[in-house]
Amino acid sequence: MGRLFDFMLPENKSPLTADSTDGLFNFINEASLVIFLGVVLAMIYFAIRYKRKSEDDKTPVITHNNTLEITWSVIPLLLTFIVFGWGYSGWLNLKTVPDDAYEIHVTGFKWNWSVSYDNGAQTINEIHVPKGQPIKLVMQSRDVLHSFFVPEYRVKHDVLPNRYTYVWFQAEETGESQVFCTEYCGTSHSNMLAKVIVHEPEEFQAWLDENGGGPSGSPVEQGEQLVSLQGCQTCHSVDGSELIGPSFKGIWGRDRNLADGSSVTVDENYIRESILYPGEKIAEGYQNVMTPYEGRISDEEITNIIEYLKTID
Amino acid sequence: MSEHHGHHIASAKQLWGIGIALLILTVLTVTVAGLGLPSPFDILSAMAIALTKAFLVAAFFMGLYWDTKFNSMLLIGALAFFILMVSITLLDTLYRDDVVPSF
Amino acid sequence: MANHSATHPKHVHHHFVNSNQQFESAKLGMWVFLVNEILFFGGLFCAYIVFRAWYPELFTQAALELNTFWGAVNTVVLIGSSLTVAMAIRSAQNNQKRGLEINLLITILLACVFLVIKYFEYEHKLHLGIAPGSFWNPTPEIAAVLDHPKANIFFGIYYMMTAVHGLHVIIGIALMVWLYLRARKGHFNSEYYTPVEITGLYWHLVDLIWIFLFPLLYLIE
Amino acid sequence: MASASPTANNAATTPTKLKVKRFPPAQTPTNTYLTDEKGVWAWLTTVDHKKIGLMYLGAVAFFFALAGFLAIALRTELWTPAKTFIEADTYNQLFTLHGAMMVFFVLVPSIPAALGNFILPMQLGAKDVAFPRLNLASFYIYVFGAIFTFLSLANNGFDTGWTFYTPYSSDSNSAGIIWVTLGVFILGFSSILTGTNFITTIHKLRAPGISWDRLPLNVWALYATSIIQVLATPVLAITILLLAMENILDIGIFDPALGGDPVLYQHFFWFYSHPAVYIMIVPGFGIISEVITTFSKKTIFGYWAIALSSLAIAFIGFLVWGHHMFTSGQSAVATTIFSFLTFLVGIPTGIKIFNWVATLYRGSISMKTPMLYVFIFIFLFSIGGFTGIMLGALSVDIHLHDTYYVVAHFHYVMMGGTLIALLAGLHYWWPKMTGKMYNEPLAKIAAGFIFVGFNVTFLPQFIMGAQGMPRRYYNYIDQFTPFHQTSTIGSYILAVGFLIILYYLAHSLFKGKQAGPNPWNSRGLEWQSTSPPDFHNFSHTPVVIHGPYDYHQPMEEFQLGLAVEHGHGEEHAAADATSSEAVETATSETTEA
Repeated sequence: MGRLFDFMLPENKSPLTADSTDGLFNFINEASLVIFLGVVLAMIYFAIRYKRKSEDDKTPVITHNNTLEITWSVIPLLLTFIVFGWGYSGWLNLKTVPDDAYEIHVTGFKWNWSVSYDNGAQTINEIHVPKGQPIKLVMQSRDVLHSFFVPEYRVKHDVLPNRYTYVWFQAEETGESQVFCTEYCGTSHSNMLAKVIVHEPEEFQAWLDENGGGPSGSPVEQGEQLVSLQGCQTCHSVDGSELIGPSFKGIWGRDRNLADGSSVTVDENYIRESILYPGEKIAEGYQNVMTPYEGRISDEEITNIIEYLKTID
Repeated sequence: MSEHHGHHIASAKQLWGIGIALLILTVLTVTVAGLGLPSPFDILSAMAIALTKAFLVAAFFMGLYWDTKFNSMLLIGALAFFILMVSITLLDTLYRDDVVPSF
Repeated sequence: MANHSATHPKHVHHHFVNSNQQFESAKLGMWVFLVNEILFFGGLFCAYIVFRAWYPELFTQAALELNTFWGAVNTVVLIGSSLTVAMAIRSAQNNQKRGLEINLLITILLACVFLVIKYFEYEHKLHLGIAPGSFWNPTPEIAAVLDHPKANIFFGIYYMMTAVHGLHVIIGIALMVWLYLRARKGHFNSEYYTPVEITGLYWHLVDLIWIFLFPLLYLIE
Repeated sequence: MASASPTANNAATTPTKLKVKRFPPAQTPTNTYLTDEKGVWAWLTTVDHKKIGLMYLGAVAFFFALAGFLAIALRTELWTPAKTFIEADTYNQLFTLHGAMMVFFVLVPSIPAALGNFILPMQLGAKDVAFPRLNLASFYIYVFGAIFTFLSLANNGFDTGWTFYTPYSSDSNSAGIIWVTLGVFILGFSSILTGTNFITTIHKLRAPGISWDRLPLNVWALYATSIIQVLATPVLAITILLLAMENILDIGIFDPALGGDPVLYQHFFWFYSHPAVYIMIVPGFGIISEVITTFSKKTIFGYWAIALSSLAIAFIGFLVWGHHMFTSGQSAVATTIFSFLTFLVGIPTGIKIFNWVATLYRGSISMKTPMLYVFIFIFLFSIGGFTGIMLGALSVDIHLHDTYYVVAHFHYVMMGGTLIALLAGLHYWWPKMTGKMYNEPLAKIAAGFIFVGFNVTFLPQFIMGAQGMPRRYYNYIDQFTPFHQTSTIGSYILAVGFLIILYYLAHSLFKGKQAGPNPWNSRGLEWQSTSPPDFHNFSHTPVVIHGPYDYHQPMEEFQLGLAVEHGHGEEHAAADATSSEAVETATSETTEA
């Protein structure tokens, strides 16, 4: 569009949700610029024009001017009414999901976005969507508050633990868009990133069919996929590097020192307990920050994860 | 407003009268609560009695009745801001599930 | 620059021009402080109203666990103490040193009675496992009656409200004891009774808060 | 024009005749509040509002330096997208501490408790605030609050952001969060007591003749501020108490895991914290009004518009807290109403700015340092205001919420507004407080550094915020690097500016020239005393017959006082505001004589 303040905004990849916002953004900036320049130039002009000549300068007694007061109250008031109405209509549009929107479930937890589709497909930190179709994300948090933000779509909403919230958008071109978490959620808040990946509709369907049904394969393979899907690697490395939690590399069968001074052997029961009730036995040198998985993961899945962990040397 | 040493001295009779009135109102509110009035009226009656009691305490025990208007304004102002806080908060909590308003 | 002339009474601080200005200032200051107290409790009342609007059935259920009789007794006790405070101020205004002392003593006594009753109420509830927050562990009989998933929240609010109120009662008692000691030394008379007056205001507010707490917590049936 | 013996025409309001005479302040005072009582102990136990004000000023400066140092560390860490020199957890604790300290220890007490304490009673012609001992107590409560907050650092610290949102804060295992909530709880009482004190002082301790329409605008601003302090701070106190209980006892009101509601916490928190931004900025407005008239030598334009807009801001400020929660999941009804009301706050703020600029028209403008800061204030604060309109607009706020745009906005308002106003006031009243002049050229250079440094720091943040850079990020994606690096350079320039100020102010204390009682030729009552003032502020009971900005009236008529000595019982009724009419009658005769 080539407006004065377009340079401040990121690319607009979802015109249906972004256009109104961008228009208003430019309008406020332009109107503000005019008033701002008026105020600042008047101020500087007066400072030069009425510079003090001597300490005995006499100044006129101008106490007030009701016409002026009313003018500069009413004009801004009318402007703000415009801004309110415009902002309200844009926001109404952001809240009103089109009926034919495709629903995807998004769960935020420290510090990942887990995504699930209607046919059971699951991804982590990647939201695959078809081009040219409205998408509704139904969002929920597993622990603390998060906030889902895609700058290029101009959509944002907090993600809460006790209820569902949603955003919608419609990407008009293929490619990737950055997702941020914008509600502070702890150590790796700034790494709680994801991508929206926009496909051609056929391509998306193919991807969806291929990934339907969740993890598959041998127990070890399934365990590996689970560790990836649950975002375990955000905090636990598989190559031995130090992250927020202890690395998975070579833990099986070793002794581990705990924060309370005792030690424990890493076996099936310890791993199971650490997944379900991570606060029970804290490894020495680490904080108790992991979200308990009690009620969120099946016994079979735990078994598969254990099988996979055994293989990481 | 403020004359010298013109502080109002309430008579003992007055104070005892208010005290007894408060006592009666307490008995009344317990009795009314025992009646089990239907939903909005139970809370309304309880609050009406509580407000009456509060008025008696503020006006006579706390001496607002004889005091400068400004002190009464402070009390009313505080209550007004409390009501403001509650009512605006309720605008959120009561209407969470409602559809988007439109003009 | 002489700031204390003969007409400047001893109890008047140097920055006030006379006794009346000091008295009015102190009273205004206390009222402003009471505004702050009202908003302080206002936060708790707001939480109460929000949750009551969400879960009216919970409040009806949970209020059954509170003993209306002892709540009412405590209301009467506090009203009585308000009356004696008002009488204490009256005594001071009339230069009745003895009356002032006696009324303050009765007030302290009634405030203590209030706390003792409150203590037994708490004791009883804790015994049944109706405890705040993480100590929430109701006995099976209670759990059967109180089968609401958010019952802990009602009692969270109950404990916060009554405990913060109780704290104000304790502070009030401390102030009354201080007043009593000063009264015995003969500090107060019809010319100067500002501390009695403003402590009285504080005490009446504590009473006012309870006047609302009682029906809101105990009288929902 | 040395004395007059007016006759009272209204026996009901004036019991006796008022004799006034002129008290020109001495050039070099012999006995000042600084020489009256000496030694550390005398300072620590003083009930003198001037000394308490200075102690506050010292404490605020100390915390500002500390929190400013943290800001420099944070900006340095953000030089590169990944780790530069500190760990993520440290970074998170530092930005939390920076925010909490700047808000609770610096901005809230800065103007009211430091400058206000010093100036308010003088502008009212009072000897002290209404409750001097309470004033001292509130200072120590402030210190205790600060100590508790620092104790939290020794107990694992806290990393919740200064907003302490639940359930992150209530689930936190760190003991630090309990200490800091206690600290903020205690600090709140300091603020409440200061507000209570000021309201009472303004109502009851005005000198004869100071009617409500002759109240300096600084006093009006402090009055509005005090009202907010008294009404809003208790809600913070109870919120923080509930949060602490949530953390210690799990009472469940705010924690969704226990059935509570995290959005309710946000309502409670912002019920205080939004009005709190007016606690921070409104006193700044007061200073601007004082300085702009003095250095234009001209009556303020729109006295009532400015005075009442302070009260309007204070009131409307209570109705808009939900604009911090547009994305939080609050109901659509509440969101709509909050957005609408938010714009209404913009109007009185705009009125103030227009009135200030109009005051300059046909003035006699002297660009001394305080005036320079006023110009900087109007420039920066206007940007802060306009970006505030942006953030009040619903659809745009959805995009900008919790990004660097918001960070830039509130720094423009809080730092570009409050802090610049504080600097204006500090330079304006420095000669009054210390009796010394600072180095004017150096002061202008420092102002230049601050203006340039500030804009270099925060203008890029508007752009990267609009581009999508979220706040409270330790790492960031590469495309934001140039903005962050520019911002970091700006923060260093800003720091240099503050170091220059520190240098010349310290220098002036020891080597500064004597300022004289009224170096700016102001008509304000506080300037009609010696510099530094007498222990009792004035050697007499001032009598006021003109408005504080009546530059068309001769200076002599601003130096009147009761001709009789202090302390004569019945005559003191004159000090009650009620008798101001009588005084006015008295003096109109005086001027005719």
